[in-house]
Amino acid sequence: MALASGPALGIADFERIYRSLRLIRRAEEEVARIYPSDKIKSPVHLSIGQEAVSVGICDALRRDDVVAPTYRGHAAYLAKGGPLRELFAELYGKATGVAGGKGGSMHLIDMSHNVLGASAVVGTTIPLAVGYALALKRNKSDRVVVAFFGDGATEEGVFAESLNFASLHKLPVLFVCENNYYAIHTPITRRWATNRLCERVATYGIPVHRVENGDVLMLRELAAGAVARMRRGEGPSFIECLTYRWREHVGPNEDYDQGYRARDDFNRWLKDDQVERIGRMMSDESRAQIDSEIELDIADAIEFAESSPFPEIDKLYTNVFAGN
Amino acid sequence: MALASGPALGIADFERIYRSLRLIRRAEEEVARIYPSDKIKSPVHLSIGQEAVSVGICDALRRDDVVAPTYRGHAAYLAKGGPLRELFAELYGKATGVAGGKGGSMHLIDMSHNVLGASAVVGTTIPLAVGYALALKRNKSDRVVVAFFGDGATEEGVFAESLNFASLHKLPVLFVCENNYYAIHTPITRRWATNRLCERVATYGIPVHRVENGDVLMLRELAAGAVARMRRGEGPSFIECLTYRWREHVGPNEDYDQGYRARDDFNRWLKDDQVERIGRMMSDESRAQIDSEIELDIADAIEFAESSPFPEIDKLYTNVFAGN
Amino acid sequence: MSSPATNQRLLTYVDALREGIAQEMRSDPRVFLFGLDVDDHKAIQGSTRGLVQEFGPERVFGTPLSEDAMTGVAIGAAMAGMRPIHVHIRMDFLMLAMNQLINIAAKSSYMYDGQVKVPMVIRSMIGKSWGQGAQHSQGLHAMFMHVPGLKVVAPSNAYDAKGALIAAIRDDNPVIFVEHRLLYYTDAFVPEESFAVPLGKARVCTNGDDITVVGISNMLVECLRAHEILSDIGIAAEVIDPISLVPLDIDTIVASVKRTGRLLVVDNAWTNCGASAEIVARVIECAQNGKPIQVRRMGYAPTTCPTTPVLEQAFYPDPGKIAQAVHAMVRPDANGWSPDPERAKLAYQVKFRGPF
Amino acid sequence: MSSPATNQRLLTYVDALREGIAQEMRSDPRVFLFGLDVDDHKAIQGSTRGLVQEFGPERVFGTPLSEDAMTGVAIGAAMAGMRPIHVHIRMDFLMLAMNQLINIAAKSSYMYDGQVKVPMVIRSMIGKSWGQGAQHSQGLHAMFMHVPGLKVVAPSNAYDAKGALIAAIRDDNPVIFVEHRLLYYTDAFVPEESFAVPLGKARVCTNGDDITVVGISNMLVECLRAHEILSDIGIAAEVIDPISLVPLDIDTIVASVKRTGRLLVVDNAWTNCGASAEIVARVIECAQNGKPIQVRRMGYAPTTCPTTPVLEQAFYPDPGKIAQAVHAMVRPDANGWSPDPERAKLAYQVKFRGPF
Ligand SMILES: Cc1ncc(C[n+]2csc(CCOP(=O)(O)OP(=O)(O)O)c2C)c(N)n1
Ligand SMILES: Cc1ncc(C[n+]2csc(CCOP(=O)(O)OP(=O)(O)O)c2C)c(N)n1
Ligand SMILES: [Mg+2]
Ligand SMILES: [Mg+2]
Repeated sequence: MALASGPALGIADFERIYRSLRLIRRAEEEVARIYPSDKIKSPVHLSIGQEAVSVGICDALRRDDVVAPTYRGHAAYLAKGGPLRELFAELYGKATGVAGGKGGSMHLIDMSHNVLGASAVVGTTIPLAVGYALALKRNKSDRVVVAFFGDGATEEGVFAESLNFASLHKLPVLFVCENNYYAIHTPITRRWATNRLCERVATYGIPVHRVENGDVLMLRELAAGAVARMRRGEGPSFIECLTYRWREHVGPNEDYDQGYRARDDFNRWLKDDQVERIGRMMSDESRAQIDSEIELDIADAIEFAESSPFPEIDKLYTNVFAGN
Repeated sequence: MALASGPALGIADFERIYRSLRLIRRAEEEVARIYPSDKIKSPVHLSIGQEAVSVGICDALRRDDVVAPTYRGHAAYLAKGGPLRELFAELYGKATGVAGGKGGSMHLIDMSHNVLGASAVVGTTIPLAVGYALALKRNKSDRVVVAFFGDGATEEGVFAESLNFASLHKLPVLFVCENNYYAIHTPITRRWATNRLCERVATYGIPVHRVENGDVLMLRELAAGAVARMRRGEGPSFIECLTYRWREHVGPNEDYDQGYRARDDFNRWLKDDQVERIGRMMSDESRAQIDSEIELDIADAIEFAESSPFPEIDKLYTNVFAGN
Repeated sequence: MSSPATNQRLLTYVDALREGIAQEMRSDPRVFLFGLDVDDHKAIQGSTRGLVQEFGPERVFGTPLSEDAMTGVAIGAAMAGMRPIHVHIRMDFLMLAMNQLINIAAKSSYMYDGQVKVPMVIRSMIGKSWGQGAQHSQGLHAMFMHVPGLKVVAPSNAYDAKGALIAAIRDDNPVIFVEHRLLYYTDAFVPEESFAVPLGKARVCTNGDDITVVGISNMLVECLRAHEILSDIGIAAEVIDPISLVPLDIDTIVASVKRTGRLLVVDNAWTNCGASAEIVARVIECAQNGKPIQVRRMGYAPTTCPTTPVLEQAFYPDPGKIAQAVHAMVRPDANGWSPDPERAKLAYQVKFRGPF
Repeated sequence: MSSPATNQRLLTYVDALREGIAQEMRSDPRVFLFGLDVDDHKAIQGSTRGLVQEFGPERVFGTPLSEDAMTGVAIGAAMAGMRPIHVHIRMDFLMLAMNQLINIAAKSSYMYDGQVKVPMVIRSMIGKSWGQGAQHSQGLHAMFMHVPGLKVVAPSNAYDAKGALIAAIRDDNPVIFVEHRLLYYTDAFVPEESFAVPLGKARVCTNGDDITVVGISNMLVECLRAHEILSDIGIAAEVIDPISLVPLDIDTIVASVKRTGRLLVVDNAWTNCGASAEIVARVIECAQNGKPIQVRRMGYAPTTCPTTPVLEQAFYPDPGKIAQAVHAMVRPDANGWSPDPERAKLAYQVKFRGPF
């Protein structure tokens, strides 16, 4: 695979992108490490191996732009700037979590960084992103929205409905399909009649791109182009990003021994691991510096989560309705 | 518009096709005539002007093939051979109707001619047709299923889901979109991001055709081709049939004075009226003979409906569950 | 109920809906209205007439046939600070939107612990008669009542239609707004100015000591008609309109039942796990330590809705059947009474005009 | 309940489900099973393990993520004479299938006046704990109970899981089959041979004169645990498992309540317009002319389900809370009793094994 060299980017960009990639990788590795202790009582869908999609796309966004992550959403949450402490606290079910412990891993949200709430029902946040984009357009804002979703989500009818409406109204929404080949353990070949997703999306009059090798810089470049078009009012775009989930569908482990996919596939993707690749684009010193800062941040976040209190019982009854 | 000459067909074919077209036209004109009397207490969605789609497609089918009509379904019901008496009786709400008066115009069914029950919720019968086709394939039958639906139905997510599944399993189902440009009063231009429906369907690996002029013989030919492919186990096909609804969306009247569409459009379609056109392909004598037989049949059916009893009150409680 | 103030006029339910929407759209630029066919010449039976002309196609627009995504669009826009009104000409079509309504709209405030709210109104109409049949006539409010996080309102008259719709639009939560098509051309005295009918307050429509009758949506009108028939024979029914089903003003109902000792709930829906079951259960829970209470529920027959008029008539409660049921509860020993069919038919014609 | 026959063995709920399906698939070639992930190595927690190997990919197959269309496919295949079993690993996902289930499956037999029938089973699992949260833990059976034309079954143990599933597969109607994930590894004595538990017959699990306790799905197990705790202090609860919610064997419940004078219904769902409301309302309707009856409902807290364990524990009824509620009803004057937490915890561990 040919990886983009990203000529327009400077060292500060690489460092920023690396920091984001590495933070996500390490934070999730820590989640996986802690998980067997049962302190995290929340089903975790890790993005380890898929970080480049969230990072590449979010690096092209402003803070006031909006992202709609999925239940596999730690990556998008962090890439968009969501706070680490509140993430860990939420996984621990603590009162200090982003959702006060009520949402857990599958329902991350951080409206202060414009991270929309994630849903555990596949595909349901796609039209929410479109609706958010409609509101932005009506308010004559130049902010944009990114909808992240998996290959499986494209099979839900709501995906087609959302594409049609977004294109009809020329809404500022970037559809990002993280195609990791599988929905749980079922490969695309047993779910898709054909592999012509991009072609299909294009029939809605939506510009499409397909990135086959997970190249974070290419993703960033394509996202930047799409964002520019959206800010000019030219409507939605679509990017299909091939990627690979290194761990099991849900939970902390690898699962190459389960027979549904081959470790060789993983090995091929490992070669192009974007964390490694971008890490090599800076001095060992800078990288070591970033790495150690990340370790400190993660240790701090875990400590924060561990020492935070569980919510008071009466919190069970709050926020059923807005305003009480 | 160039109309197909149908070289492979003989006079008996034209007479059969004409009889079907003319029966539907006249039966619905009678429905419209009776409607103001309020004897028909059922919302009627007339196919006047659109007969060619049902007739062209159904003429390519065997009796043991299956059709799934919509709430605008008198035409498909009759074209497939559904009995006229029981149709009128159903519209009158009589015990002798196809559904004992429980279904009305929107829920016609006649399993003895393999007419699946129609639904008043747009798009819902599309996956039913696919499921029926799955059952046929599993039973190694060479029977096929036709799903009729409007342009509006293609906007429902279930349409995309159904296409994918039917193609994935190579099911014997012919998708027939009756594109009459409108969903109620809203034109396609305000509902579809683009007009590239066929192109989109083709991305599922489904052969597609588009008939722009309502040519019943062309429709028959394309259907015959699709049916042959399906009987050979080669999977689904799709035909988009442009057509024009001459009357209002629901009810017996014209509505060109309502401002949402122009009488000129109607006039253009009138020129190619398939009832007239096919009628001209036989002697005046044969046509007159067919016409008068149809009039007798319709008069008989109306008399049957009028003289049939309403269901007994205790029928309210039957068939809530199968077998009681 | 007060007599009409000078700024009140007789207004139909449909015009009251339209006026309420228009007034809120004028005063709050965040409000927009969309849904299939809201902007065509039929204008959802007239309830959206003139809105696209006044507010333009950015704030009033039709949609593709995509109930699932359009509901998501409404929720997403609401999360972004808008106040969408999403219109469905049939309540039955909400079945296509259940995932968004139940799994997202109802839960967002809670599962995101207040970081977002979802102020939106789902207008949906219950159909009846002229062969609407199985899929065009369902009152499905119980499904929404079942799930915490949704409000559910079902006004029975023009006054409440306007006031409760305004309250629903102003509410910070998703509100399922249940209309009944047969009510659309009933009229009542309605103030010209904007006003809110508070959600969660029932109205005692008639006073009586013999029985408490709760009527939901269009059934409230049928109950009032039954009330007239019953008055003739000296039975005084206290007819209560809950207006809002979530939150439900059970206290008003319980207070009445404690006095009358009898409760009949008549719903525009099936009874099984319906609003009528809930009201009966709550009343019994609240009043079980006082004098014994007699209860009864009426609603759709436990069947699918048939189209033919003879069966359809048997499917629904009507003033005659309601009066008969009340009579059987109040005078259990006086067997076999049924109202004079002519009188019952007359009651059918009577318009219910408020004022409130 | 009889003692185990020789051909019975202890079987888990999950294995009982699998065995029931396999036996029906062997004896009836019309039966097929499909749904997301039914054929992967996790095999829906094991409940479909081995089926694709035995019956092949034409009769056991996974699907795309398309719940709406897949439900339509099941219905269409059923209309064509097949007997599909459509599996959903979460009941919450049924919200995507509501249009097909409510507007087509429930109504086809009726609106087509018997010309077609829809014999199909919708298997769906209620989740609980370990942070399933808002969208992975809902028991939504009340929505299906509300609509005529659907049967609804919620077995609480391995014996009924097998027998009721077989009955559901053989039934000519759409059956919503409600499983509970926490029950999957509970075991009971289950016959090896194929047998049907008739839909519409409740089971009296324990006899008692002080109170009738109806437990639905997993809550039946919690009620039996509460029953143990209560036995210790001399309160005899008659615990009833309705097994089938539609049709509902209300007679068995009414007969018990007429004797005990007290009814507690504990549901694995919200109470508002829930199965518990329906059971309370029906019992009151049937028993209102006898001695006064005390009623109470328990279910989910009237909130969305939170993920954090401390709140989640408060969200659900448990044996301690159930025992406490019963105690308050049976001995209203003996204020403030609560079970020894250790004893309550112990009760938690007890396995419920039948036999029946
Ligand atoms: C509507 C719905 N159906 C099924 C599921 C169960 N489920 C959870 S994740 C998942 C796979 C989704 O695959 P994809 O969209 O490719 O995302 P990935 O997990 O691969 O990131 C499925 C089927 C669900 N959560 N929601
Ligand atoms: C799911 C659903 N949404 C909305 C409606 C209301 N409705 C009835 S017919 C119709 C138009 C359908 O248009 P199309 O599919 O093109 O069929 P046509 O009526 O033109 O034959 C609509 C929107 C419905 N019946 N079902
Ligand atoms: Mg995937
Ligand atoms: Mg159309």
